[in-house]
Amino acid sequence: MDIIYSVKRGNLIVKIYGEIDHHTSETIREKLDKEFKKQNVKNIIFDFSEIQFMDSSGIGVIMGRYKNAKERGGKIGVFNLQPQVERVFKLSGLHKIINQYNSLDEAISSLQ
Amino acid sequence: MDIIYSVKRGNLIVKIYGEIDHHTSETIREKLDKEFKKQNVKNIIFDFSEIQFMDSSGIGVIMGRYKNAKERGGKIGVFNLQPQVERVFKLSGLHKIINQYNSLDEAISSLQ
Amino acid sequence: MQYQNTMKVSFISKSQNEAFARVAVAAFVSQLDPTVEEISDIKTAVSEAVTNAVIHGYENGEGIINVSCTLTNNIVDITIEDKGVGIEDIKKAREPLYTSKPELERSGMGFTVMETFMDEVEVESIPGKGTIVRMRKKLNSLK
Amino acid sequence: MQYQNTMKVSFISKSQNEAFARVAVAAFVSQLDPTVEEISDIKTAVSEAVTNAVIHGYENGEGIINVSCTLTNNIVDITIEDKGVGIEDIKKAREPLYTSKPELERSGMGFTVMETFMDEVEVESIPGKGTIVRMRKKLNSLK
Ligand SMILES: Nc1ncnc2c1ncn2[C@@H]1O[C@H](COP(=O)(O)OP(=O)(O)O)[C@@H](O)[C@H]1O
Ligand SMILES: Nc1ncnc2c1ncn2[C@@H]1O[C@H](COP(=O)(O)OP(=O)(O)O)[C@@H](O)[C@H]1O
Repeated sequence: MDIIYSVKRGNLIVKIYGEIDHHTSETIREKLDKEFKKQNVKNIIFDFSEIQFMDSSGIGVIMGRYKNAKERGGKIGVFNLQPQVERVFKLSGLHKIINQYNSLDEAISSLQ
Repeated sequence: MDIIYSVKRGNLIVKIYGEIDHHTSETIREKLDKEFKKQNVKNIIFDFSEIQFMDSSGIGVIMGRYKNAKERGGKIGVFNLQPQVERVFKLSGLHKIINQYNSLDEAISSLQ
Repeated sequence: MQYQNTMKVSFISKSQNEAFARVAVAAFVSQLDPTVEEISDIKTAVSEAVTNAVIHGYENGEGIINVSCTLTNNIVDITIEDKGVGIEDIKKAREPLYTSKPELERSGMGFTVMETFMDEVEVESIPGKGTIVRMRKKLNSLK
Repeated sequence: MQYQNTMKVSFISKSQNEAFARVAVAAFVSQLDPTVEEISDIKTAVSEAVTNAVIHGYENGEGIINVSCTLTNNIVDITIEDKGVGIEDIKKAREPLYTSKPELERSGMGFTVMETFMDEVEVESIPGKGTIVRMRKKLNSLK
């Protein structure tokens, strides 16, 4: 599991490589919170292109980051959901509070 | 596991998709012998591009086809071995009696 | 004619083994030539049940988790068993969003995922003795 | 500090389960971040031992095969056990090219593959009772 960060116009962009389950979510959470603290950003945008698997532990991770972003008046955006992740997203109701986009550009301009 | 056959200048070209182990080798053997019987060919050329895994059951399959081809005065050629298959080939000594090529064209012209 | 096959796998309740468990079940089921979607549904459901055994059953301590999978024609039956703390109120546990561990950022959606992705989910539990989750899915991609 | 993890898997001696067994072991070992070559060596060795249990141990009939895998830091220990016919002469069985089933186009290279791809291979067998193959490989790709 690897994470690559970048910052663009007040957004922390997070690209995770690997699977999100209970085991990996502990590391993801820790690393992400450290990075979010360090950066002067409001929003977090998740690039899901390289996530082929996510279970409900991933829902917990996203909800937790949603709260952190909210404290700074920010939001969470996600893009490029693969089919299995999309299904978990739908059934969890996450799609009602987290904005879903087709590309990074769309996410950045919509979250302004 | 899928097999695709073609015939070129007296060679039966066999491309196997999948893994060669004891389980799949029984089907491979059966289908291949049927095709070899049907076709007016001497040599059998195996295209290994799509085989990521082969164990010693595969050695048995190739040795058996070597005998069949020999009865018609033919030979066996193989090309595009992937690393794991290459290692099994080497340790089995198969590379001493079976000609290995880099491409189908090379196999066809060398086996003439 | 009836096709039948069965396997059992046992492992320590380490979070590393969650990925192992779902891949092992997927590898076993793949002999029935399921669709990509069917396999990923099964992997997700197994991941949820095994994670529950690790986090809730053994409360992140050490114990043994048993997973079995039986194929009968196109029916996949899976059980996930722990000998951990058990569940007092199964009905409440199965409610969407209910979790006894919100401090661990659990979403309370594990059972909902299992129920959505499998055809049947049965939970048997004795407090102090452990929990068995039985799940069934019929594959429509018949061989 | 010592990292330790262990799993056991049991299944019916069907040839379909050869692929399952090697994928399950590979999935378990992959938590140590082995190289592609190390993983494929292990898969190949497991495939040989499980195939032997199916073909020779149970002579293509039904029986149970037990596979276990233990990780201790970067050491992988694997056992493959059957309760089949056993081996009379282990020394002869391990010779390259020796096979008792040439009519099935066996190459007699199974043990040679195991010995080449693993660091240690031990065979314990009692005729009429069964066979245990113990294999060890040290991963050089330490985490
Ligand atoms: N194997 C188990 N052992 C003990 N308790 C369990 C087990 N599985 C589930 N539970 C209980 O059921 C609740 C709901 O489970 P679930 O829907 O998977 O959500 P979550 O895992 O996010 O809490 C858990 O919070 C826990 O209290
Ligand atoms: N699990 C087993 N039970 C009984 N006999 C076995 C077992 N494994 C190996 N053997 C014997 O050892 C011989 C050599 O095995 P191997 O080197 O794997 O070659 P092959 O499987 O091609 O025959 C087999 O032909 C068989 O007689």
